[in-house]
Amino acid sequence: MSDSSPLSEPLAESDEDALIVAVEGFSGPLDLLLALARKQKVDLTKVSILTLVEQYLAFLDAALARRLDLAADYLVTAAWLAYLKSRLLLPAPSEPEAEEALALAEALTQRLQRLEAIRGGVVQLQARPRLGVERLARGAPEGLAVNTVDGFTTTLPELLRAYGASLARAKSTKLRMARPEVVPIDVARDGLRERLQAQRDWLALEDALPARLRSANLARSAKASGFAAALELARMDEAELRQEAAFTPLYVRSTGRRRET
Amino acid sequence: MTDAEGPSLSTDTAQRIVEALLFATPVPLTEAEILAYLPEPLPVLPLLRALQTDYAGRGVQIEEHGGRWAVRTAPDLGRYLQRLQIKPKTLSQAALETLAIIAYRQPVTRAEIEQIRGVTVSRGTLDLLVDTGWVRPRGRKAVPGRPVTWVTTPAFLDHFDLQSLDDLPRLEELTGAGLFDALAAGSDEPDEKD
Amino acid sequence: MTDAEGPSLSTDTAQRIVEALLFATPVPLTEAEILAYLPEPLPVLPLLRALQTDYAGRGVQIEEHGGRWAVRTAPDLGRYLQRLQIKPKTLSQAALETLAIIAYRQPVTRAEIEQIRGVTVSRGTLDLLVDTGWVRPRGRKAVPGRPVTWVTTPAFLDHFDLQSLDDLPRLEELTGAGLFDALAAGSDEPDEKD
Repeated sequence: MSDSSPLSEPLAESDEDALIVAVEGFSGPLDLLLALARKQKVDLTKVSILTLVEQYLAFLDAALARRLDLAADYLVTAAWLAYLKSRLLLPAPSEPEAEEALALAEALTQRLQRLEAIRGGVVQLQARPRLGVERLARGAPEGLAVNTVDGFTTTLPELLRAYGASLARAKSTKLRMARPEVVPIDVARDGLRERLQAQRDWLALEDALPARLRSANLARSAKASGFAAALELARMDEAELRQEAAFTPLYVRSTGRRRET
Repeated sequence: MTDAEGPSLSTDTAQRIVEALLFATPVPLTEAEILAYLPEPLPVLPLLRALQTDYAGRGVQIEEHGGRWAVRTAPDLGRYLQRLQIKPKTLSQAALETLAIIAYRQPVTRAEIEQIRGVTVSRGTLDLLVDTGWVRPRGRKAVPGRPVTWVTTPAFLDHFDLQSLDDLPRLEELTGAGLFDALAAGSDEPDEKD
Repeated sequence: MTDAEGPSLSTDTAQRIVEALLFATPVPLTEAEILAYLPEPLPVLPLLRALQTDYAGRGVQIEEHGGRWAVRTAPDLGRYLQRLQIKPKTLSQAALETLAIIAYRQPVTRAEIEQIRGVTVSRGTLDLLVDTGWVRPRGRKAVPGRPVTWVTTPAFLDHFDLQSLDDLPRLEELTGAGLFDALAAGSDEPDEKD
């Protein structure tokens, strides 16, 4: 390359990203293209895209010849630019394709303009009277204190409701649990005897207890006590038990004998 | 300094520099130190005095302590530079119930409160109520162990906008108000009460 | 506040308090924040404007940046105060360009920044800008992937002495061609990095 090569005037940039391999200080293909475009010393809108493409490709060739480790971005852009160049040089087979090539060139110009504009913005921002440089803040501000205090709040209804709740709870603690009603075995046995005396035929155990012991809240207890009483009467040879099969109703009948207990 | 300014620094500019300097310096400066900032030597003390006069009566002032100068906010405004932020806090149910029992049964011992509430009253609950300023201990009860009794404070009346404790609604008045739904009618005051 | 002061705060006292607040605060204050320090509610803006006029042409001035108010030394005195200057953390060209893009294009996604710069924006660059306090993420863009968008902060405005984003230096290159709008549509660089 000539001695006016951009290689001789690297743009300072060190992107923190290790994945980007800086090429002679350029942060990327667009950065390089912009530097090359500036070489043409014309308004960016009048930059010769063809010349720019030539310069870019020549730069990459030189870099490759010097075995610089080029990031893939540069090569991708080179391929794209080579394509653009071919489209700009060769007569387009159709009108739309010619327009497309021009649009691509236009887009490239605009991207360069845009990057240039942003860099102009950087320069202008840096020229502002910056805080800590041109403008200083108070060196020893007294500071402003915020004193937080806990402010408890409640209302009278809340207080009253709480009182009510505590008194209500005090009352409820005096509740007594009702003792569950049960049918004692001796009551069941006497009842069973009574029924079996009266009715000498087989009776289902459920029906063998007196009606007064068969109320809903006593049913479970009556069944259990009745069963135990029936077994006891069978043991004493006062009654006999019969069951067709497991889990089928149990029948009970008096033997006609009575043993005094 | 580096500036190719006219041969003489105007008093006005010098004064502005000193003003900016006193504002921006992290530590109070001596006259000699201030002089070092001026692009050309000028008597510093008259500049400082003039500034001091300028700022007299304002929200900030130029102060000198032991030969060092600084800008400071006016001392009488100190109280305005701290903002009081009240963080509203609500009381727990346990604290509310304890407060209510103290209000209605005062003077009352912790054991008595526990008896009414049916649960232990933690030390923390009473401490919290003391923090609110609504409850305070008062004397001891003449029973074995001489336990502390608790009462409400004038701040309690103030907070609930009550003239006196007599203004606290009585229980009979409350049962109709839906506040005491849980309470069966009658016998509202159980047991103890000495 | 708790002070048993007269019924009404004099404008003069209010002005002094606002002045002291602006000098005492380590960070710029909004009008609402200033109001919170006043013992009674008063329109704050007229007080600030009056102070701004008072200080015009002095060594320090009252500045507003993005709705936050602060006292700063006059910009023309910077050269005299060099020894007090805080050595600014020098940002890389990459960081400065990224900052400028965020400033001019906000809210902007990382992909959009990359499209303009033509290179990947490293995580570190954005982190660095967030560290300076000049840039912060704000919401997500309603496009696939819902990328985070970036905006500048009031501290950015303060640092570069801008009252609002409208005060950003105009970029001639941008104003004419509608460059940015045109290119936002032309998705020439679809490469989304992480």
